[in-house]
Amino acid sequence: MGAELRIDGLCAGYGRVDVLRDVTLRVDAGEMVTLIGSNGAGKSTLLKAVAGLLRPAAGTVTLGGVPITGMAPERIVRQRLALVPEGRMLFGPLTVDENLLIGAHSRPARDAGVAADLERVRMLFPMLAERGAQISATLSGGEQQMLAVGRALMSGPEVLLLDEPSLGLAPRVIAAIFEALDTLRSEGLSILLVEQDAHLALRHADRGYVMRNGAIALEGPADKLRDDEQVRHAYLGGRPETRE
Amino acid sequence: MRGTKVLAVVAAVLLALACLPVGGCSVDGAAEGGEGSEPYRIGAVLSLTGTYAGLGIPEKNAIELEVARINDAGGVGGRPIEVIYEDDATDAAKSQAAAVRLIDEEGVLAIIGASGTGQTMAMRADAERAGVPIISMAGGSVITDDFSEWVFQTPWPNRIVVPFVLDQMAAAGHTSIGLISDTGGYGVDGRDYVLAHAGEAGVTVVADETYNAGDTDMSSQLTKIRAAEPDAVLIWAAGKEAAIIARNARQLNMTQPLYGGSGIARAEFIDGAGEAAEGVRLGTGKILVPEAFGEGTESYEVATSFISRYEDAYGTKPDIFAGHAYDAIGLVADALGRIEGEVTSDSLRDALEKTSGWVGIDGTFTYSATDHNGLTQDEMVLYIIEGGTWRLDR
Amino acid sequence: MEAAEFLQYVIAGLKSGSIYALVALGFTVVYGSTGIINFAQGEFFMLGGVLTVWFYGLGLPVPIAGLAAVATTAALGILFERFALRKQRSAGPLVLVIITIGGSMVMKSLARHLFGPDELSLPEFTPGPSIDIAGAAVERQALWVWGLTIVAVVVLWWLYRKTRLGRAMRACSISHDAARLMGIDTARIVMVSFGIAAALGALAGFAVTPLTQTSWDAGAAIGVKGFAAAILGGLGNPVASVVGGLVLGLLESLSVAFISSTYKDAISLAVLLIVLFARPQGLFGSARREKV
Amino acid sequence: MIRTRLAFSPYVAIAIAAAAVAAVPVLSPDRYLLKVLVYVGVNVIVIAGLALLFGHAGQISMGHAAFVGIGAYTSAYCVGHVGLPWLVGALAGTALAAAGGLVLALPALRLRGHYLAMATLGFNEIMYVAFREARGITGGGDGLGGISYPEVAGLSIDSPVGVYLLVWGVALVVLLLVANILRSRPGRAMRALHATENGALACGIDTVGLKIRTFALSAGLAGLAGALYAHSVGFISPGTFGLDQSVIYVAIVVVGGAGSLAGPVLAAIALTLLPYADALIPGLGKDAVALLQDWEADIYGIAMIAVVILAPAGIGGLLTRLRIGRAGEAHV
Amino acid sequence: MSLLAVRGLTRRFGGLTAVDDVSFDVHEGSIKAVIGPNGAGKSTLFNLITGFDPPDAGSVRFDGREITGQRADRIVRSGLARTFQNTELFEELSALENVRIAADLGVRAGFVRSALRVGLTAGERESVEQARRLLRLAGIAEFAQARASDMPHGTRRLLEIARALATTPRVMLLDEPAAGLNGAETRTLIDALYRIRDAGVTLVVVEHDMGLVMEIAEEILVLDRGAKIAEGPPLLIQKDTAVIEAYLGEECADVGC
Repeated sequence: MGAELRIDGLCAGYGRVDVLRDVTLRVDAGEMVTLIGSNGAGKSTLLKAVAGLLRPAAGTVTLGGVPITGMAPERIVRQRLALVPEGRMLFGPLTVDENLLIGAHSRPARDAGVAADLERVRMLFPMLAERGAQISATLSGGEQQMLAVGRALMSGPEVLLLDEPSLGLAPRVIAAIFEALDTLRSEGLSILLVEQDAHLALRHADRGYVMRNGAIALEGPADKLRDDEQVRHAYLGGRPETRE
Repeated sequence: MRGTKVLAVVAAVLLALACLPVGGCSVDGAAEGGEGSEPYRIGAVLSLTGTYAGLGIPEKNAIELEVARINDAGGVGGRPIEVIYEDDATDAAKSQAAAVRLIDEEGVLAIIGASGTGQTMAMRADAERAGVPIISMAGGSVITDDFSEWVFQTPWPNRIVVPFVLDQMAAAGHTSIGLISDTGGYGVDGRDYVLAHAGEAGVTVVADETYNAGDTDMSSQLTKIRAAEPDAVLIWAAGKEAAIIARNARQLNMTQPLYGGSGIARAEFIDGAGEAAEGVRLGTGKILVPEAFGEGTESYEVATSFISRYEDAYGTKPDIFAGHAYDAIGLVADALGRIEGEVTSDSLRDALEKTSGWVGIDGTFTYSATDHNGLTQDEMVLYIIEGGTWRLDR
Repeated sequence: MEAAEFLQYVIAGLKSGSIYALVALGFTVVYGSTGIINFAQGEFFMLGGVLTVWFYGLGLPVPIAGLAAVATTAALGILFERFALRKQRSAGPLVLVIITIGGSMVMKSLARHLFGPDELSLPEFTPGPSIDIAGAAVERQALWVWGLTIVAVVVLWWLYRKTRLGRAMRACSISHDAARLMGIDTARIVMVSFGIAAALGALAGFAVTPLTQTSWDAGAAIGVKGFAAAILGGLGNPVASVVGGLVLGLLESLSVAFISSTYKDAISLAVLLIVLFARPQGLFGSARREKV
Repeated sequence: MIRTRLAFSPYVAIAIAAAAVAAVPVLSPDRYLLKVLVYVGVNVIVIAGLALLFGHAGQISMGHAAFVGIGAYTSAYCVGHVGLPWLVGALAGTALAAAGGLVLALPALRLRGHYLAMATLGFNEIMYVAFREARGITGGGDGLGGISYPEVAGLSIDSPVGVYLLVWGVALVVLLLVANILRSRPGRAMRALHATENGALACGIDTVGLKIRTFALSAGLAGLAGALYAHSVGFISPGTFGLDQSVIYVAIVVVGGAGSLAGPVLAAIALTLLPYADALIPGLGKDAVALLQDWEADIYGIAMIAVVILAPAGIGGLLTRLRIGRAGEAHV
Repeated sequence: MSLLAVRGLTRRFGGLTAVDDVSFDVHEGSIKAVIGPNGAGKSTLFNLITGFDPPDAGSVRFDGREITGQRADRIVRSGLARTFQNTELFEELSALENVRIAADLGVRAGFVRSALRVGLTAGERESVEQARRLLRLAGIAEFAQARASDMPHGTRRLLEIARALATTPRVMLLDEPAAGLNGAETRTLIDALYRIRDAGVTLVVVEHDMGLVMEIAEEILVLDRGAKIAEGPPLLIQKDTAVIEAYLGEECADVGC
């Protein structure tokens, strides 16, 4: 069910501010890849550019071989790529169930898969089944994050992008969410995970990229990156980087 | 700086404006030759659009009809009448500018208008200064109460209509009345006269309510009136809201008879109020039922002739506003015909003031140096609405 | 004051109030999806009445004429959005608001050209004497006004709560970006909102015309009242708009009863101002980020 | 070179404008045109104030017609009933309108966007009722007539040319003062406030005080315009100061372009003249005039829509572009 | 002596405590950095100190005077300037005008005086000169006539710093001045910050670019989830396990991941 995501030479920014500089990365079908890096490195911008919220200035994005560069977000989601955005962007005044149903908006009204996916999401996060009628803004942070992931899954994606799902959450909740991500990956979904918590992300991912200043600074298998001194430098600085 | 750029541009625009009319002057100059067949130029400032469009349009119709008739019959003393129309869009500032334009650029002898009281008052100062008479078709008492030697009026002002209606109410035994009036010029003026003359007529105003143009429901005001238990309710209002009052009164099961004045003497009131209009009494001029003039009288002939010609031309019966306009142009034509010597705005004004016993639609006019309305309560009759039309009461 | 008399004031207030509520709902629906105040909303009300009279004049029965008028007005609302507003969305809310002001001038003036300057009448849906409720008289047409208001509110509620489109509209009013990520075509939603707003305004115009008559210039006054009601409730919340409309109608009616009919508009607006100064986001609004 | 242009252009421009203003009656003593230009001049003053408040400081007012009305009625009352000299009456009108602005601004400026629009709109409606009902002062719905002509130093300005010159004289002085304010610290602070309130605060600008002062000044200018209107037209009625007029004022500023003074002033001139097109084109046939009058509202509405669609930054934006274009040529 | 003294500062949003009982001092003439992961409450802390957001508890003393809860513009005028994480420039205005608006603090000109003036006043000429001087100090003099919105990102950051300097502050709070800057731009920024410090302005910097922080800061304050978790010189902070965990994530065997 997963598809391959390729990003080639992507440049993007806001107005005159260039944030992404020639970013190339790929997520193979069924793979979980993490993109780590300190604040302001451009990770969220990359996800926005891929999902269509931001128009790339240059470069290409292909999904399962189909080019989606510069497409409107409402069309990209129909190509089976879903984004769990930074800050979750839930429809706060709406109930949990309504959020989930809106998540399936991109699919035909009578798509039988919707009901099946709803079941799957509720299995993944049983809380969502219990709290179906609750106004989503009243959920705890962790529950909101689960809902955001569940909502994205309702579009039936082949590639899932997540922007800092651990942000501001308690460790126990983070563990539950990452457990769910592991399950999804084991079911074959391709996942691109943006995280600030490098250790956490690298423990779960197959491969990782380290971003700094809008460009990819390092890449490699997750377990190798975990032990790399340079990753620490990317975060906490210290000596000037050798790679520059 | 961008801000100061304005000044240069303003200058350029003003210069452009200044140059344009210069070219136009010669056009005006050519029109002022003085041959015998040269038309008398009369201005008309009407509300053809805006709130009073419902007044201005029948007024224009009537004027066009009468001017054609007069000119077809050879004009006045061999000279045709030419009317130059201006639309004030029911805006006092526009009526004033229009008056100035008519006086200065068209060189009119007199101005017929405006349709509304406020618009008439706005034209006054410039007309007085230029010495051009105004014949207003608006009913505000202020137009002739606040006397100006240059301003005449054709409709019956509230000064005449209100006491008539109050007398009729008293005569019918309604000594305590509830009043509902609009907050526009007509309603406020009428309300003043009702409150001032009630005692004289022997009636007491036990409830006094108002509403605004555009209101969609007057049942609160009527509930308050109902609680005061008057013998009858007097509606002093113009515009479509008057019909709502009649409807609301009926819906509230109010048993008191309803009275009104010229403001509700419109077919639209009957259409709008529907069933609720039945039994409403109103005091106004005689044009609604020309038999009121008395068959065979000159007034009757004038009215029936006008009604049939108007119907032929426009397919509907003339309303009271058409009547006001008929009188305005008729009075001017009559005065022009009586002028001996040079026809100027001055001599036209003097001739208008000497109008005596001229038979029109609103009544028989006799102007004087102190009365520029020229009508009396004798021109009033009381109607009752029955079967969707007006009938003479009693 | 007797109970029956008081009830009569309440009924009068609820009658005007439900019309304000319908118009306010129109403001709210458009505001929700676009963040702008549609100054042409009052003209939709006018068109509803005027077009009904026109269709009725063609020989259609009143209900069909009303339906046709509501549909035509909705179509005009959609066309207005599609051709006058959509391309300008990036220019900012102020420009859009000015376009709606210009649009309202044109709609009003065109209505005068097409339907004449005089007031137009429509027969009551079910003529007959008024109905007695605890000593207070209620017009049959008022029942229709309430009935249609309730139907409109219920349909709108059903649409918002139970349908795919409604969910998309609500999503859109919370965040355009998040809605687009869900695959919602926000441009289409905005267009639909204009259609719904126009239909709501037209429905109010249709329902009330037998009571009040209508004319080409009937939109401005009701537009102000509807805007006031929407603000009073708190912009962007449909329930609050309905409550705002009813409260405004009651305020006016009770001002007549206890203070003065002359100052009823001034009183109700003064109350509105006091509410705003005390609660800048309206009675029920939450402090939402403004787009202007 | 830029510095010299900055320093001299307003005075050169005002000299040219004054010459143009003076030239109009010499070239054409057309009273109708002068009368129409008086309306234009009055609106230019109102718009100068609203451009300051709305265009530059970013605070919307849908109640400016009410301030014009306050100025008009106050001045007419002071001169007509109290017997004060015109100059004192006009100043009283200006001051009372400014005070009204201050009183409204204190609570209203806590509001933003649509809520501020509603509050000022409500104020306009309330003042409209007051104008209608305070009949002892305002003459009620029928209006107040017979207002005396302006009088300066015992000299009655009662000729059309005199009134025209007075109104435009005041208008040019107002434009100069407003342009000066915009070029000075308060004007820069307004633009800063409009651009980002946080940024303005970070520059130490007392944004609350600035908003209130600007509101009062803007209302005062509207009041001044009202005082001029009352005495040059001689007749005022509540209808002139209604909500629809306030909406038109806001529309004029948007059509003219927020953040510009020249744009709104040009828009005020163009949109005030539009209904009086026959004042400008004397040869226009009567049928054409009638047609124009009949379709005036449509033309007005479409013109408004067309301008904002074709030039979302308004006329001011076009002027800026022109200027940039010119500057570009100059460099070549 | 402590120029800026923050004591027990707390701010809650709903259930979330964004700033939790934070105390620290800033000494005159020093450069202090505030760091912490996303959502640690750094920007909120700045907003509380500078009057853009009212604290729920705690106090801020500046040069011995209580400034807690004062209006933002008054705090600026008392000598405490700031910049913003997302630059809050006057986009339509030129760089010179941006700085001049802040320099206007020294110009005495209300509405009346401004309306009646002829040409530039002496005070204004001075403020223009000061603005030019500050643009030079920030190294962006060549952009004086460019519209802020047309300027490259890096120079916009420097422009905002120049603008803050124009209010003649004694303390300047910079919120992520290096965000979005490339290596060369960061270098320019660091040089500018040293010049500013040497000119006698005390600096407090929120920053994510650790290279910059470690280089310029004399002392670092670390926040995590609203609370202070560490404070000290850079070399100690880099080795602090609490800090490393906050940034890189805990080696959390205890929660079973």
